[in-house]
Amino acid sequence: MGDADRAAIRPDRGSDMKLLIVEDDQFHASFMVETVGDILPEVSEITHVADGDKGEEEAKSGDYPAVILDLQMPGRNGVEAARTIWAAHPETRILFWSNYADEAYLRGITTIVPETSAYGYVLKTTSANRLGLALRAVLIEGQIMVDREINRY
Amino acid sequence: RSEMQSREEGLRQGASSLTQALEQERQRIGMDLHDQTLADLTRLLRVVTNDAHDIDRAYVGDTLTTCIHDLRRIIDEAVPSQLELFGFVHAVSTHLQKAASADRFAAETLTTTVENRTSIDIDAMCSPVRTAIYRITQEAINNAVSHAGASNIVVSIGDDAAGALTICVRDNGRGFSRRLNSRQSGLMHMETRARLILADLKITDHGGTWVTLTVPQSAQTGVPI
Amino acid sequence: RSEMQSREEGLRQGASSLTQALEQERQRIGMDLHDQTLADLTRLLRVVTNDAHDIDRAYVGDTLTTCIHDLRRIIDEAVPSQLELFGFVHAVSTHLQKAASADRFAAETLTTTVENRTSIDIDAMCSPVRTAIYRITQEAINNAVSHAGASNIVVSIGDDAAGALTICVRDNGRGFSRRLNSRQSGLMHMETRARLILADLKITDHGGTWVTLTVPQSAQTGVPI
Ligand SMILES: Nc1ncnc2c1ncn2[C@@H]1O[C@H](COP(=O)(O)OP(=O)(O)OP(=O)(O)O)[C@@H](O)[C@H]1O
Ligand SMILES: Nc1ncnc2c1ncn2[C@@H]1O[C@H](COP(=O)(O)OP(=O)(O)OP(=O)(O)O)[C@@H](O)[C@H]1O
Ligand SMILES: [K+]
Ligand SMILES: [Mg+2]
Ligand SMILES: [Mg+2]
Ligand SMILES: [Mg+2]
Repeated sequence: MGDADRAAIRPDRGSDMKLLIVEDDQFHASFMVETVGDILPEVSEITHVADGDKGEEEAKSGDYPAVILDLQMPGRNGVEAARTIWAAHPETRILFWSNYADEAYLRGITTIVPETSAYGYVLKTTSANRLGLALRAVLIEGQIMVDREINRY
Repeated sequence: RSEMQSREEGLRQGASSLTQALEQERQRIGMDLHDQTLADLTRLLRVVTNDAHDIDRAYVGDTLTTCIHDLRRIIDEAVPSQLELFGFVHAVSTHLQKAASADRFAAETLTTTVENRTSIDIDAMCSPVRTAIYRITQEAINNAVSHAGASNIVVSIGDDAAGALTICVRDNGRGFSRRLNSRQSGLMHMETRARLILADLKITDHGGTWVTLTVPQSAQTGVPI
Repeated sequence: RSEMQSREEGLRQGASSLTQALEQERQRIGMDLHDQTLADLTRLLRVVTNDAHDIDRAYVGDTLTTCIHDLRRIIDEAVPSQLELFGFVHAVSTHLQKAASADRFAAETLTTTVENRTSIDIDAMCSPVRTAIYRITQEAINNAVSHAGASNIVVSIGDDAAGALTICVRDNGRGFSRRLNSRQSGLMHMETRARLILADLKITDHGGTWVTLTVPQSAQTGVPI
């Protein structure tokens, strides 16, 4: 896993939840790491990888109760990665973080979510504030949450 | 021999027209970008670099949001990402629902169904073959929505005894007529696309119209291209 | 008879491959937009709407300038706007100069010329025919720049006794060899495009490589498509 970026953001806290971020765009990834650091004190360590294959590989360990997935990535895309992750660990909470605003993507995601899983779908244009709410709701509280900017048809 | 000649000429004409349509679609994307996004961004740049005025955060934010919306739409039309991300059956369902609800005449009364009765995995086929099957199905759906005046459209995905994949788009509308004054490039492109992947396309009238694409087993693994 | 069959099969394979390439180019545009422009604008929007910080005019201006730059490049590839705006001869000259100066091996030593010796007005031809001629010439130029190791490339536009338009791209490089390991889709597409407009393409070796496209008079006014 030489390609993974790990940040032990709060080694001194009591809680030790590990979070995996799979995102090919470095700027978006840094922004997400920062936001999580500000908003989720429960997270003790963040691992970032830049494509779906590495995401699947990293998630195999089963150490990640929560994963943030970009949808469009080189190689395995976010949907394929989610399928693989959920096949092995259906309880994983996944927040999809995407630049696709069409409801069809959301419907597509709902067809692959296991019955018992929590997931969210948030656009990359979402304000930091609403992103924070979604992160907490999905990754910590295990709710299902969808960006209200999704275009209906 | 002369029959073969006219077959070849038919293929040439079909491929010519299809190539031209693809070329035009690409150009249309370019024009949309030029007229919308590029124009918006250029205007924004002018405002932002004008030191005489303070930057109006709301204005910049709104303009960027508009550009992002336009871009997402343009990208969605250019890339069949539903197909890439979620596979054939989902992409067809999505297209059918969208087409049906976008047509203001059809929207109120039209019911649609996608039935998948085969174990053939279309998503395992090579990408050019899958893309061609998808484009043909899309156009058959568009035609059923806009020309049939139907109250029901069914896309049925199945197979036959010889292991061929069959995709049938059926409507219960007014039935098929090749009108002389219609442009018919849609049909021509469907037929050409089918020929290019060595598949067969049949249009039959059963009261409503049935468009059936048959992809023989040999063509499913990819024909030489 | 079997020769005709294999002619038809050749056309089918060529058109298949060309269709697929056009489809992919469109998708590539979509992906470029998604990964570059859309990503940049989303980031910028985040910065601009973050009330906690003042807006950095220079940063916003720079990001917009980059986006505009990227967009222009994407649009230029999608729309042959030189062709639309200034016509065939100008578009070919522009492409030749750009291609020659973009290649870092060729840039220093390569001289290029466009000679127009005909009174046939390519810009009066119907748009699909002109576009096909342009795409074929473009690829011949690209190949001459990247594969020939030439010091001189001439594009010569002329006609023959029968009133056919002839476009010859000549280089004085290493001469032509269809290497087995090369992809050869460029050549295949040139040949298919020529066939689709009923024109003829010949590649000959004169020390360097000559690529000659002959568009008969009957094809200039537009063949049935
Ligand atoms: N399902 C259908 N029910 C009734 N008529 C149909 C159906 N499909 C096609 N047609 C008829 O065939 C004609 C040709 O269809 P085609 O797709 O080639 O052209 P089009 O849809 O009119 O235009 P375009 O080139 O934009 O597709 C239509 O104009 C219509 O009259
Ligand atoms: N002007 C030329 N001089 C020398 N060799 C050439 C010339 N044009 C083509 N070739 C040879 O023919 C081969 C095939 O050309 P072709 O355009 O089909 O493929 P390519 O340029 O290698 O790749 P692409 O599919 O991107 O165009 C080249 O790789 C090269 O070896
Ligand atoms: K991908
Ligand atoms: Mg991405
Ligand atoms: Mg149609
Ligand atoms: Mg080439």
